[in-house]
Amino acid sequence: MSDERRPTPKLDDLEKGPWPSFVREMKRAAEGSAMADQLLGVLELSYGDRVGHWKHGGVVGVRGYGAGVIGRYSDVPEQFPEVAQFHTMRVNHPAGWFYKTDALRKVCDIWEKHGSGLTNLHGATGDIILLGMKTESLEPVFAELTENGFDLGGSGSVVRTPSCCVGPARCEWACFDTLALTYDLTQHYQDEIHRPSLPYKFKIKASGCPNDCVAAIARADLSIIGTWRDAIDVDQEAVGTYAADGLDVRATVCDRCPSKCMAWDGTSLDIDNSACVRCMHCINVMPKALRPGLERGACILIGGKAPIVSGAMLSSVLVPFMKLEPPYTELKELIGKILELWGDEGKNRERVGEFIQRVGLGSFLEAIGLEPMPEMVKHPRENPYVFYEEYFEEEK
Amino acid sequence: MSDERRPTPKLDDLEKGPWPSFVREMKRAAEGSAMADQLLGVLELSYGDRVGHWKHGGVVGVRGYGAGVIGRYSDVPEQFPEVAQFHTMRVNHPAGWFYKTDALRKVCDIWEKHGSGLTNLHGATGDIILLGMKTESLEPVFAELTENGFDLGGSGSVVRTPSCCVGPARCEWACFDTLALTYDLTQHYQDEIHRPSLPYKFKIKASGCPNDCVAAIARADLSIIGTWRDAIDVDQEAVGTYAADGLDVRATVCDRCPSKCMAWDGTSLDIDNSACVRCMHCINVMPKALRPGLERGACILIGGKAPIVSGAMLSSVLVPFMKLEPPYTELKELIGKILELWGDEGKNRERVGEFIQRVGLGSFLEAIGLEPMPEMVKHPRENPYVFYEEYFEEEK
Amino acid sequence: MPDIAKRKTDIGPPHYEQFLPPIIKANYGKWKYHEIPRPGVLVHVGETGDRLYTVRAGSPRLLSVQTIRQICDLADKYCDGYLRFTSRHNIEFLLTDPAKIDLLIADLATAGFPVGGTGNALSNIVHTQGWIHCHSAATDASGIVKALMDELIGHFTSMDLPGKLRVALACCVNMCGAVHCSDIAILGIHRRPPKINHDRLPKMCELPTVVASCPTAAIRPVRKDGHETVEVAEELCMFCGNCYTVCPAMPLNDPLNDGVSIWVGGKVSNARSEPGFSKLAIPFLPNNPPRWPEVVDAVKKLVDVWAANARPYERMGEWIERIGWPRFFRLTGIEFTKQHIDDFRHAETTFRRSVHVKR
Amino acid sequence: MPDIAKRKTDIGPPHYEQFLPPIIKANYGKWKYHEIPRPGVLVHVGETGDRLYTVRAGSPRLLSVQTIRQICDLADKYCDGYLRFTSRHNIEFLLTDPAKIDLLIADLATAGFPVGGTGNALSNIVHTQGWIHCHSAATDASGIVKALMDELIGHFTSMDLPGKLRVALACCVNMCGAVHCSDIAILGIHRRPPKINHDRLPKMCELPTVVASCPTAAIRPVRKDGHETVEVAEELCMFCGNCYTVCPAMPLNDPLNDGVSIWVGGKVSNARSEPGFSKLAIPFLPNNPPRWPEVVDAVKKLVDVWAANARPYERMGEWIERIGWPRFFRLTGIEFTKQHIDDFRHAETTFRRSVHVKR
Ligand code: SRM
Ligand code: SRM
Ligand code: SRM
Ligand code: SRM
Ligand code: SF4
Ligand code: SF4
Ligand code: SF4
Ligand code: SF4
Ligand code: SF4
Ligand code: SF4
Ligand code: SF4
Ligand code: SF4
Repeated sequence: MSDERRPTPKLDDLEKGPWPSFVREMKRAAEGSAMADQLLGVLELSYGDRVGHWKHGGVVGVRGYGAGVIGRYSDVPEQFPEVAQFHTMRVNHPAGWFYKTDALRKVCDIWEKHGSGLTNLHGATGDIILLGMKTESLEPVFAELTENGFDLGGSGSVVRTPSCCVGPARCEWACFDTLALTYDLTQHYQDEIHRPSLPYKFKIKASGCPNDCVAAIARADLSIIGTWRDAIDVDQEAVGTYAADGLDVRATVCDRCPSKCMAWDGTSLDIDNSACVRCMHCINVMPKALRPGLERGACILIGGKAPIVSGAMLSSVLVPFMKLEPPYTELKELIGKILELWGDEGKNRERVGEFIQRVGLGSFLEAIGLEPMPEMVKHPRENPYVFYEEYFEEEK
Repeated sequence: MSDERRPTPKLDDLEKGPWPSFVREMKRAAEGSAMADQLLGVLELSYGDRVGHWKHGGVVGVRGYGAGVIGRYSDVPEQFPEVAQFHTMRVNHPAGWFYKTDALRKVCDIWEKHGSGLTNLHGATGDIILLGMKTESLEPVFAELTENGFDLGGSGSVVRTPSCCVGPARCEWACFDTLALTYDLTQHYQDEIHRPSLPYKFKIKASGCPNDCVAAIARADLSIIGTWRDAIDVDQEAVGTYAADGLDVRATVCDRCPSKCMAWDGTSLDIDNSACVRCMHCINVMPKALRPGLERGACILIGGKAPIVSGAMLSSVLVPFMKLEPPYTELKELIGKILELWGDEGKNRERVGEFIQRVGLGSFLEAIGLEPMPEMVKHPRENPYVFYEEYFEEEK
Repeated sequence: MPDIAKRKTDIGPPHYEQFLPPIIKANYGKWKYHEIPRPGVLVHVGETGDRLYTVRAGSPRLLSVQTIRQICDLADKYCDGYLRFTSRHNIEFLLTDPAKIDLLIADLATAGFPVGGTGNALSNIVHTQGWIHCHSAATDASGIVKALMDELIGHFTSMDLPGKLRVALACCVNMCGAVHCSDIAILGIHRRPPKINHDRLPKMCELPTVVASCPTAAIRPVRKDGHETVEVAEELCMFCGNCYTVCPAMPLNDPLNDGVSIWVGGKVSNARSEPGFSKLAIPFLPNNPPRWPEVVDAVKKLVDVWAANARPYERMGEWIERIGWPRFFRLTGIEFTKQHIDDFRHAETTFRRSVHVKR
Repeated sequence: MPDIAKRKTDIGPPHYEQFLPPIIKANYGKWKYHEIPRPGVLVHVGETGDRLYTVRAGSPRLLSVQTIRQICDLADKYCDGYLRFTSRHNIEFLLTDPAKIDLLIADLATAGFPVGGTGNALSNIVHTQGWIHCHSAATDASGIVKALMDELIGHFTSMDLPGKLRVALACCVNMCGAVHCSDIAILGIHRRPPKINHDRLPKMCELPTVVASCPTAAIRPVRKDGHETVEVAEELCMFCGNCYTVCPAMPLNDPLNDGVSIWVGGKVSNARSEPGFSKLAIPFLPNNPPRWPEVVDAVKKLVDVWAANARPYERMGEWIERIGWPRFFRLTGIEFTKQHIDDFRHAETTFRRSVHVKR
């Protein structure tokens, strides 16, 4: 909206080239927003001096919520007063990231009115990110969003916005209803999502099958990954068709099976399902011929997180197989016990994976009332340092 | 030698059965030794009350040596005065555990005269163990042993008695001369073997090929394991003979190759040597047809140890391939640098593997002047916590 | 407080069902198989025989309301107003009429949106805020992604790669996104210990929390100029930034020492091999805006070498595992250094404890 | 000190060459291949065509001088006085005349020495001192080995197993021998924290060393009855015995709580799979001398199940890896407990971080 835009030669270079340009987006937004315009200036400055110009966020938010807003202030407010305050709001997305255009347009209208006009569709956790607003706009934006059926997602030490893969909505491999579960859990944990009451963040992600299209195992404290218990469903004729069409079934399917439990003799595909680890590879390669079994559910895993601070972790198996049907009582009870235990005994900024590491998986299981199972580990312990809580006393 | 032997009903039971009985050995020795006789009594006592009756050893030894003797005292000396002192002496075995009977008989004579008459052939490190003697006998036994060409092995914080597999003496797969190297190193480190000057024990073991018949990788701080650099030597005709004689070459050889780099089409065995990890399996199964390549040497590994105290370790690759020819200068220089560094900077009771873990393998390599190589690790680091010792300062 | 009472709170997100097109409602959970007729286009076939066509378009993720409306216009025109976004931030148009696919793709091209990212291809680069919004960033996010995708777009719009190629970028070691499990991860790193603002620190930060925040115990409380503050034993610092997260008076940002590291061979799916972390390939490349040529070249080289050598469906990490890390370093020409050898908590578990060495 | 000067020191062991039979000297480094004509007998063929016959006899390792002389007699009679011992403590007679093999084996049988241990068989059980000589022992060594070998001898004298079977025993967690890398490991364990002798401790032990010795920091200095001593936070103790090693006044031996644990699936060779540690199968079995029936039964069961199910050349650990641990526990009927889950330093690296689960 500034009449004479300051020059942004470095950024301008990034308007060129075939990939859609974020600079173009900023400039488009800048047509209607002084904030977006000054953001261009801030970024051009960073491109020159090779350092960011944002300060640590202060505590800002909407009333009654402790989450959903990331406070952000500029360290060059004199130069760029419009973005001196530049908070983001995390808006909980609809499960599976499906939209009708009218709903999306509503969000755009609200955001054009009160904010920078810039968004992320979506943030890495899954939220709609409204990128850059002043403190004074928080309440109005929130009010208009809820008026239109949207609510905030999580930030800080809360249950974070759950997310899931497209699942049964558009995938033949979904072993449970990822969207229904995610919606249900999101509603169930509204309080825990909006009001910090935990030692640290707690993320939930659900993928319908072991392909894990939301990267649940890597990015969620609680990872729900679909799987099955019975045999892979094979249409031998369709396998034959793939082979006839030129697929080298032995080299590309059988030899790449991690448990080497498949054999193809040119006419029939033999699978030793007792050895299959349900990795999905064969199904992925021949979707018209193979399908997951019929006894479907999910594997529940715990503890995934990024490196801060004692190292990254992938989630590990907690329940090898669980049926997932509404109202998801078994799962909710499990999550409830975990949140209670970790909520009580976790240290500040200690993710649940780090907590388990500290207290020991065995003790953690005991505390939440799960039986230890060999499925939970790659292999039993190798070191001889076994704890025993009790010992026999000699009679005196 | 006691006329009326006290009853040992529990031990007597272990004289029965087809496997040669250690109780019979004790009783045989007891015919000529009161110590051995009373040892029977001590053990029967332990079998009754299910606890050992030996106290922590005091510092005993032969003059000028700080190693080679394990002091041992009974906690029931009144009951068994003959074994109130019951030290063992570790006698350095000849490389490969070869003997001529006259030499062995000499050891027996000395030991019958001065000790319990009981031995271990051999101890787990490889020594001839003379099991049970009084303090007063240490010097006489030592004098007679050296008179007959034997010397003590290691104990405590010293270089321990090196040992090796039978190697070129009786094995077609030896990639270097394990016996010559072991003898050479043992002589080279006499001082370090007999006089404690290190933070903790340092074990050296040498196996002629990756079968590792002395378990060097698991039991030695420095593990020397033979390997080769060129292609496996294949006698196609001999492979054919194995197949003709009923060996399922595909299932038993090719499918069990860890890098799946072999193919057998019924007439010719094809090996992709660039993918081969030199595991020995195919050679083991078809010794008449396959042999290690001609460019032979050894892989040098570092850090193996039992669990005390921060967990067991297998040795890890330090030099992927080293030629080993007398006078073994490169190897000795390497060992020298390691002993110097760890000797100076290792903590008391810190094995070299634990030391490396504490200072970091990268820094350890730098200190001993070895280039980092990808062969040393399973994979590069996964965590982003990279140290940099220096940084750029802004100009003022 | 009547005001608060009136406010709607805790309503949660809109129910997804209202956003599902009729064909999805009809075939929900009853899809039979899918095919990829051409790059960027999926067809899902229901048990009834219904066919749902998805056209996937690349997105810069940072979208203005203007552009979102433009996308909505296209969805209205071709999809009865239904669309979705993917977990990698691409835009998916949901069609029932195959005849409209070409028209939609043409309109997308005009609007500047490439179509692709399906099958054995490069999909969108998952990335984070960078200098646009985060205080922690050691590099920018959007800039590198744009520069890189301009070069690699051919692998997005075709399916010419051996397997899926997942590239991700995080601007600091907090690693927002699944960066740590990507085929290629681009990671902003600091290389200089925090510069302490001793004036502000005592006022802004709780000392015990600051001291406790350091995983290597590099931070010690000290008295300086009459007030309590902390100092950092610089030789112990590995630039994790955890102290800065809990205490704004200890920034790590530094133009001379910040930059980019490259990691390879991670994955998330359970297909064939187990999920696993990316491993360090290149410890440091400089921040060189606007197009980070060193980073772009390095990533291109990695993609090229992998694409030329891997077998069908072999992800980056699976390929490296097969040929061995020594050969990976030889083939890519990357130098193996001290930095590549782990020295953190579980370092010893990464040492090669066998003589199984691939040369 | 004239006395010391006279003494021979540092002469090292006898040179091995003087103990090598002529056929070995002639073929040293020039062996071509070997065969196993029958259990316990190896024939090594030199490039010249020379044939060396080895007869391997089982030994209790604990040998009296009387028995060693008896063995020497046999070596003199059949082998020109040449013999050797193996790395697993078996006795090897080295012959050049195949006609003498049967005679030697007959003489060995009379003397009570079984012949075997070659090829895909059970070899001797590597073991340690136990109650015969060590102060640390949580169980005996020789007794269990004798009881077990009496039962398993059929697998020593034949070659009826899928692969090599290496069993080892250590009487405490110091694990003298390659116990931690055995197909089956029998390990003595304590289960009660050290009982502190507060009278002797201050006199015998250095307090800081004692405190530092504990890997779990369970030991704290305290003042008791007027002198400095230590106390143990019992809930932190995992019975490693390191304190006892540095301080005799803290014994762990305890008849009611000491016993035996069983570990499986380790190996040392690089053949096929990489070397690896044994893993916990049975956390605790009681000390029940003289024949430890619970231990013998448990080991026999493990051998039987493996032998019945493994493929040729498949070692215990390779077999378990193929069928998966859940099935191993089902097939053997062993209960999986909290104790099986690692909780030591690298515990988290043992968690199953994928959905690859074998059922
Ligand atoms: C906006 C977003 C990145 C994006 O561009 O998409 C983001 C942005 C920030 N993350 Fe994140 N994280 C975001 C998803 C993630 C993810 C991915 C995920 O959730 O799937 C991760 C990795 C998974 C995980 O949670 O471990 C992630 C791991 C972190 C961490 C490291 C946590 C750890 O335990 O290792 C931090 C540091 C912290 O919590 O102190 C962090 C902290 C931050 C902060 C709040 C910075 C800070 O230190 O306070 C960033 C605010 C940036 C800004 O100015 O807006 N963020 N962060 C993502 C949230 C958007 C959304 O709600 O949809
Ligand atoms: C005699 C022998 C066992 C046997 O019956 O064969 C033995 C016996 C003892 N070992 Fe050992 N070790 C023996 C080979 C081993 C081995 C195997 C090897 O050397 O190949 C190991 C595992 C490899 C290793 O070194 O890590 C071994 C690992 C230990 C440890 C644990 C060291 C560690 O770092 O984890 C200790 C504890 C210690 O050093 O404090 C130990 C300590 C002991 C002590 C000295 C007991 C003590 O705590 O002071 C034992 C004396 C027993 C006695 O009364 O005679 N012994 N010890 C072996 C030496 C005989 C020889 O010289 O030939
Ligand atoms: C749309 C989306 C789910 C969503 O809810 O948004 C999705 C959709 C499909 N995925 Fe996926 N995956 C999606 C993210 C993922 C992710 C997560 C990620 O990339 O962050 C993964 C894990 C990646 C990893 O391992 O690092 C993922 C791993 C797979 C795999 C396993 C590939 C492999 O060989 O490792 C398959 C199977 C295949 O394609 O053969 C798969 C297969 C599929 C199928 C074919 C499933 C189906 O039958 O419909 C879908 C079309 C795939 C395609 O693009 O060719 N999907 N898929 C995501 C699209 C992201 C994008 O815009 O590119
Ligand atoms: C004599 C001895 C070396 C010595 O210097 O004393 C030896 C000798 C031979 N070994 Fe060994 N090995 C000897 C201990 C070992 C050890 C160490 C141990 O057991 O503590 C190992 C590692 C065991 C492990 O992995 O846990 C060992 C792993 C092998 C292997 C690999 C087996 C596998 O499949 O994993 C072979 C190859 C084979 O037999 O197929 C092998 C092969 C051989 C051959 C065939 C080598 C040859 O060509 O002469 C020798 C006869 C083996 C046989 O008994 O059938 N040797 N061998 C050792 C005999 C011990 C005993 O009395 O039983
Ligand atoms: S995770 Fe499985 S069910 Fe979900 S979209 Fe991906 S392939 Fe389909
Ligand atoms: S799902 Fe995976 S493990 Fe199972 S048969 Fe198919 S490729 Fe093999
Ligand atoms: S380690 Fe190799 S060279 Fe040595 S005896 Fe065993 S098989 Fe032969
Ligand atoms: S030595 Fe091992 S890795 Fe090499 S070809 Fe033979 S079986 Fe395969
Ligand atoms: S990765 Fe770091 S710098 Fe980038 S958004 Fe996340 S916290 Fe901020
Ligand atoms: S950056 Fe990390 S390692 Fe360095 S002082 Fe801060 S918390 Fe410690
Ligand atoms: S294992 Fe333990 S008890 Fe047995 S000899 Fe070694 S140190 Fe002594
Ligand atoms: S036995 Fe080990 S854990 Fe227990 S007090 Fe002693 S040193 Fe500590």
